Amino acid sequence: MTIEIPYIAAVLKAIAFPVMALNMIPVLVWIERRGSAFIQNRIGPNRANIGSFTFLGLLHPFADAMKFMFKEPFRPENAHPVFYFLAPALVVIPSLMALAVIPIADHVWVQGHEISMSVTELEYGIAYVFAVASIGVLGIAIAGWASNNKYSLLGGIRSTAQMISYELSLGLSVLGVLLIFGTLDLNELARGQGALLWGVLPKWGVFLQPVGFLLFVVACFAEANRLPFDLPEGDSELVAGYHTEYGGFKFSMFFMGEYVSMVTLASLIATLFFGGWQVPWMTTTALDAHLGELGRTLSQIAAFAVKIGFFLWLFIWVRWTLPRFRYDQLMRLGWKVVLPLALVNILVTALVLLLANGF
Amino acid sequence: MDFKERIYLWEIVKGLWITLRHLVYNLFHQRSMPTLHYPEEQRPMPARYRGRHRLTQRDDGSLKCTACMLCATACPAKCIYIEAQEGLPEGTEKRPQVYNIDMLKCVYCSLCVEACPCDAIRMDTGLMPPPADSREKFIYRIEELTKYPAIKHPNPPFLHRCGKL
Amino acid sequence: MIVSCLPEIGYLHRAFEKSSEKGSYTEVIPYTDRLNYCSAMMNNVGYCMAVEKFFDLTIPERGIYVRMIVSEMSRIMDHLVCIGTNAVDLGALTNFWYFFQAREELYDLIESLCGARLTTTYTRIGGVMADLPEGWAGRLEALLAKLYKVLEDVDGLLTKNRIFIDRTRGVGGISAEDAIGYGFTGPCLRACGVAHDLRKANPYMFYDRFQFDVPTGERGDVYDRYLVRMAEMRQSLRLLEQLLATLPGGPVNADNPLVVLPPKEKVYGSIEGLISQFELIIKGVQPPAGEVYVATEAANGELGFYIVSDGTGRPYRVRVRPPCFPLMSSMPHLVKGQMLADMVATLGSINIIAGELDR
Amino acid sequence: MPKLTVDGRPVEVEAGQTVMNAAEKLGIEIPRFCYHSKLPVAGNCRMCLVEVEKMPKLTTSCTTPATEGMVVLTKSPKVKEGQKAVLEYLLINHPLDCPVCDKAGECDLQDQYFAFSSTPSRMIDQKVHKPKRIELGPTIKLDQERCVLCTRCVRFLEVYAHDHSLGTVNRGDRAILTVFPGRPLDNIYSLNTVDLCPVGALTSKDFRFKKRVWFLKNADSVCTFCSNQCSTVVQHDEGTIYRILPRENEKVNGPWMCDTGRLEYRFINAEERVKCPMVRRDEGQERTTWREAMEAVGAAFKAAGSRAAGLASPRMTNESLFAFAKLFVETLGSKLAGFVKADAGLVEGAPADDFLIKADKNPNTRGAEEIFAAWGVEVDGARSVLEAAEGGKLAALLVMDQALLERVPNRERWLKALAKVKFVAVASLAENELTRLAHVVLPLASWAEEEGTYTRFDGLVQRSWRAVPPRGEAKDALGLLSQVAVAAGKQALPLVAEAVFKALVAKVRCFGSLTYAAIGKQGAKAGSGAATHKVEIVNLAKDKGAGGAEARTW
Repeated sequence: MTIEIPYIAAVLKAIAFPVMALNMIPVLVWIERRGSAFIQNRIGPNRANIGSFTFLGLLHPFADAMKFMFKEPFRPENAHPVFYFLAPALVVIPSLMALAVIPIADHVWVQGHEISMSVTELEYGIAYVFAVASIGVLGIAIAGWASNNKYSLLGGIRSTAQMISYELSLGLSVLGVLLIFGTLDLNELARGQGALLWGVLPKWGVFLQPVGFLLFVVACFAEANRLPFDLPEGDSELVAGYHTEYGGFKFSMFFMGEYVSMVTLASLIATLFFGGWQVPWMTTTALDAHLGELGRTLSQIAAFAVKIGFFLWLFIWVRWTLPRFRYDQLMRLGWKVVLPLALVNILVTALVLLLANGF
Repeated sequence: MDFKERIYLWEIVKGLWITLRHLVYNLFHQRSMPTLHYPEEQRPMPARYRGRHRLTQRDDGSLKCTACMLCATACPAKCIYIEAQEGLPEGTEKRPQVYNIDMLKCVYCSLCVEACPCDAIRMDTGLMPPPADSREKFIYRIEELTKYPAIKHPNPPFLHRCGKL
Repeated sequence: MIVSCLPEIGYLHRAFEKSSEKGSYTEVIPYTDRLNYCSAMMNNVGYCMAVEKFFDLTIPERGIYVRMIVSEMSRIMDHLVCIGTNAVDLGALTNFWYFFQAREELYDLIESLCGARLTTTYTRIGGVMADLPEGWAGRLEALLAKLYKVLEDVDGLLTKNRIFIDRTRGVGGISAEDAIGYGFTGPCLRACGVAHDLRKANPYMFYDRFQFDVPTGERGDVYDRYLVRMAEMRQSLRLLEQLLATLPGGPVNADNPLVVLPPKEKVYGSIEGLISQFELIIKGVQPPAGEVYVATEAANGELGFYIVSDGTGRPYRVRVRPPCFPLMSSMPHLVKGQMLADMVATLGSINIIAGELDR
Repeated sequence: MPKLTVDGRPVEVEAGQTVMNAAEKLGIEIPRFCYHSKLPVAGNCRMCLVEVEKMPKLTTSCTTPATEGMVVLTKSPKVKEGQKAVLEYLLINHPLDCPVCDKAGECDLQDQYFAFSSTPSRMIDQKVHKPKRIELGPTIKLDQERCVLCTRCVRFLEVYAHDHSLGTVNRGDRAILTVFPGRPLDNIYSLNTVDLCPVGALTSKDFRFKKRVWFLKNADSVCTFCSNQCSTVVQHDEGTIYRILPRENEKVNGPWMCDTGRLEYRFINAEERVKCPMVRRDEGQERTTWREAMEAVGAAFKAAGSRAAGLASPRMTNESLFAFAKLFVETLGSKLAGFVKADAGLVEGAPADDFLIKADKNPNTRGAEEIFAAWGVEVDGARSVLEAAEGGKLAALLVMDQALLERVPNRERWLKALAKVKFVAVASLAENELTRLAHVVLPLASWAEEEGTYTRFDGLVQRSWRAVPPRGEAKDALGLLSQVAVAAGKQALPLVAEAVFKALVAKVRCFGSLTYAAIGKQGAKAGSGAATHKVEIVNLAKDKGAGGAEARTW
C-alpha cells in the first residue's frame, strides 16, 4: 500500500508547525528577558548553565520549563474542579490551531504534488484564524471564573470585554487589504503582494493600507494582552488577573498561549501587510530561476522569519516602553477611535477600488 | 495636549527610540553596565563602610578592649553584652571576659565605634554578617569578632571625621 | 468605581516616638533613619536641627553645606523612587530601572560618605558624623550631569506620552483649599498651585543664599505631582551645583565640648578628651528643659520634630509631624468616584512611606 | 548672725559657718573635692575657690568663715578661670583610666571637669606614673595615680573609725596616699572611703568590674544585718543586686555604713537559694510545685486544728509579722505561735561597737515584740512551742525563717524537738539543717525582694522598697502566709504591704497613727502614745553601743 505524498506532507506539517511554534517560546522568552534587561541597563538572566556554558542565558527558559513541569499541580480549595483544569488548555490549543493556516513559503512541488507551506490551506484562511483565535478568550474567561478569586474574575471579565471589542476592530481593519486583494486565502494574499507598486515599492499591504495596518497592529496588541493593553493581568491592580491562582504547568500553558498567539498575530501582520513569505522585489519565479526550488523556499522562509521576528520584537519592545491603559480608556480607544477609523478605512478603500476598477 | 501628543504615535515612537538607544548602547558596552556578577565580582566597599564588627588587638594579640561599656551604653539597639574581669598583671587593669554582639539586634549605626575610647571596636572589615541557621549563631563572641582583619589595616582611628578617609 | 475608601494604617507602627524616650538624644538618630527610609538623611538633619535648637548651637558653614548637600541628594533619591514606583504601578517598568540606577549611584556616594546606604545615621547633634571624604565632591559633580540625562530619558518616555497623560491627568486631583485643609505639604501641595516651600517660606540652613525655584502645578492631580517632582529634582540639581561650587572649607562640627564628642585623637591621648567622651556617652547631651519644634522641607513635605526636654539626657517626648500622614488621610477624598486602577496611580503619586506614616 | 551676699543674693547664716555653707543655703553649687560636710575641713583641693570682695586673691570657700557684709562671687570670670586652672592642674597627672576605672560615671572629677571646665588638654609632657592596683587590705584596692590627695579617706578613718592606718607621704607630684608597710587597711568601715573618694583611687574589691555604675538602678531599703537598721540604697540591674550603699539618714546612720552590711546582699544573688518548693519523700527532698506543696501544708494544718504552731522571725517585716500573728491567732485559732529572738547569751557575744554595729543581729526584734504582744501572743511564745514539740503535742509547725537555729544556743534540743513534730514546713531562703528536717520547704523572698517596714530598737519605723523580683518561684512572706491560710481552708490574707500596715496600725497601738507617707524615706517614730505599751527590749538597753550612737553628733 502506498501512502500518497500529500498525506505524508500533511502529517509532517501538522507535527512540524506546532513544534516549531512551541520551540519559539523559549527563544521569545529569552529575547523578552534579555531584551528588556538591555533596555533597562541590566544584564538579565545568564546563570543557568550546562558545564560552564551559559549560552547567553538561553538555558533559563528551559530551566523554567523544567521547573514548571515538576511543580505540584494543585487546585485551590474552591476552584471549579473541571473548568479550572480545562481553562489553560482552552487558551493554548486555539492559539496553536490558529497557526495552521499561516503559510511560511510559496507552494513547493514534491514528485508532482503541489504542497502548501502551511499546515493546511483554506480559502477562507483569515476567517478561520479569527474564528479559532476567539476561542482563546473563552479559556481566559473560564480561568478567571473557575479560580473563584475576585481578582481572577475581574481579569477574566476584562479580558472578555477587551477581546470582543478589539476583535471587531481586528477584523474590520484587515477588510481593506482583503478588498484590495480580493481573497481570504492567506497564501493568495501573500502571493498578491509580490508585485511592485509603481515599479518601486513592493505591493505590500502596509503601503496600500497604512491606516489599516496601524489599526491592525493596535488591535493585535490588545488581542495578545500585551502592554499597553495587558489589563487582564494588570499586576498592580489585579495581581496578575486571570492566572493569579494558577501555578506550575498550568500557568506555563497560559504563558505558552500568550506567546503562541503573539507568533500567530505577528505572522498575520507579516502576511497581511508585509507580503508574508515574499522576498521583496523577488518573485517566486525569479527566485526559482536563480536559486532552484529549495533555495527559493529557504529564502522565502527566511524572509518570513525576519518579518515575524521584527513584529515579535515589536511586541516586546513596546512592552518595555509604554505604561498601561486604564480600562475605560482602552474601551474608548477601541470603540471610539479604532473601530470608526477602521470603518472609514473600509469605506474609503471600497470607494477608491470602485473608482479605480470602474463600476 | 497638542496634536502630536493626541495621536499617541509620535510620543510612542519617541519612547521606542529612547529604549532602543539604551538597548543598542548596552549591547555594545556590556562591561559598563552597572550590574555586578555578584559572587565572582564584588563591589569594593568604601573605606567608611559600616560592616561587621571587629575587636582590635594589640601587637601581642591581646584585646584593646577594656570592657568600659561605653559601646554598650551608646548602642541604641542594646545588642552588646560585656562582662569584665581583672586584667592580666602585665596588661591593662581590666579586660573583657565576655563580649557578645547580637547581630540580629544590631542596626549597624556605628555609634559603638564612635563611643569607644580605646579604638577597640571598629566596623572596618568590609563584611556583612553571613547568614546562619540559629539565633545563637548570630551572637558573635570574641572569637568571631577577632576573626577578620580590616579591609584597610592599619586604619587610623576615625580619620574620616576630618575628611581624610 | 471607588465608592468609598478607608485607609488602614499602623501595620508598620514601631513606636518610634515612645522608643525615642528610652535612650539618649543621640540614640534617636538611628531611629530617624527608619522614618522615611527613602530619604533618611533628611530625617537625620531635621532631628538634629531640632535638638540643636535647644542649645543655640552654631554649626560651622561647612557643616551646614554638607547637610544641605545630603538633603538635596536625598530629595532627589526620594523623588526618583516615588516617580519610578509610580510608573511601575502604571505598567511602565523601564523608567523605574533608569531611576533606580541613578539612585544607586547616589547611594554609592552616600555609602562612601557615611558607610551605609539606607540607614545613614549621618548627622550628629552639633554637626555630622564625618566630613566629606576626599574627592567626594568631584564624584558628586560628575554624577549631576548623568542625573540630568536620566531625567531627560524618563521625561521622554513619560511626560508627553498620551497613555501616561491619560492615566494621570485628572486622576486623584484635589483643590488647593482642600489640600490645605487636609494639611498637605510638599510636592503634593505645590502640585495644587500653592507655592509653599519651607526652604523659601521659612529659610533654614542656607537656603536663602541660593537660587532655586519652587515649581508648582495647577490641578493637583497625579500628573501635576509628577511634573512638580520632576521639576524639583532639576531644582535640587541646580542647588547641588551651586552648593558644590561654593563649598567652604573648615570644620563640620560645632565647637561645643558639651554637645559634640571630642576628636578621637583627643580621646585616645588626653584625660580631658577621655572625660568628655565618657560624660557625653554616659549622660548624653543634656539640653535645657523646654520644648522645640523644628520643621524642614523633606522630600514629601513638612517634616517636623517636636521635642520636649526635661533637662536630662533623655528626651521627655519626641513627636514627629510626618508629611505622609495628612496625605494618607486624604486618600478617601482623592480617590472617591475614580476607578480602581486610579487608586494605584494616586497612592503611588502621594508617595506614602509607611515607616513615616506609622512611625 | 552675719549677713552676707552671695552672687548678689543676701543670706544670713549662723556664726562660725563658712562661705560654702552660706552658698549651700542659697542652693548655689560650689565644686569641691576635699570638703565633706561630715568631715573636718582640710582645704587642700582648692576647687571651691570663690571671689570675695576686697580680698586680693581667690579664697577657698570651705575654710573662709562667713562674716558680716561679705560680698561673695561664685561665678565671676575670675572664679571660673580659677576653677579651670585647678582642674587642669588636677588632670595633669591623672591617668587615662576612665575605661578601666570603676568610678567612671559617678566620678566627681569627671563631672566637675565637664561642668566647670571642659577645656582641652595642654599637657605635652609625660605624666608622672605611680603604683597602681595596690592591695590596700581585704576590701579595697588603691590606685595612686588616680588619687587627687583630697584626704577625705584619711580624715574619715581617723575621726569615725579611729583608725590611723591611711596617710599621705611625700610632696609635690610625688605625694601618694598609702598605708604603713605591713599594716593593711583592715577596718569594718573601710568601704566608706570608697564612697568618699571623689575619684577612682579607692575601689571596692567586691564591686570591682562587676557593673558600670550608670546601668545601676536604685531602690531605697534598710539594712537588715543588725538592729541598727542603717538606711541603704540597693543598686541592682536586671534582677541582680550589685552593691548596697548607705543612704543618708541623720536619725540612723548619717552617710555611713559598715562593710558587713554592704556585703549582705550576696546571699540574695546566690545560686544555692531555694528556688522552688520541695517536699520530703522517702529518699529525701524533691522539687515540687507550689500547688502540691500547699496541698500538703493545707492537709497538715487542717488535720492539726489547734495543735498547729508557728515560729516567726524578727527578720521579718512588721507587715509579715502582723500577717503571721493574724494567721495563727485569728485564722487558725492556735495560741501556739511566737518568734525566736536572739538568745541573750548570743547577743552578748556578738560583735558590736559604739558606732553603727549593734549586737542584736535581728533588725526587727522590737517590731516583733510589739506586734505579737498586741495579738496576745506571749512574749516567750517560742519556748511554749519548743515545749509542746518536745511533748509531741504538735501536729503541724510553720517556721518562717531557716536561720532559726542560728539564734538559739540549745540547737540540739531544738533539733530533737522539731524531729518529733508530725509536719514541719519551713519557709526558707537557703538550705540548711532545718530545711533538711522539714517535710515541706517553701521558697521565701529575701528582704530586698519584698516591701515593708521595720521597727528599729529605738522605735523608729523605717520603710524598705522592693528592689528586685523574687528569685525563681519564691514568694514574699505576705503571699506565702496567705497561701497557707487558703490551703488550710481559711480566708486569704491581704497581699499589699500598705494595706496590711493600715490594719497593723489599727491593731497595734504602739504604732500610733503612722502611715507609709509619714514614714517616708527617713523613717518616723510613733507618737508618744506608742510608749504606753511597754516592751522590754531584750538585752539592747544594756548594749553599750545603743546610747553611743545616739549621743554622737554628726
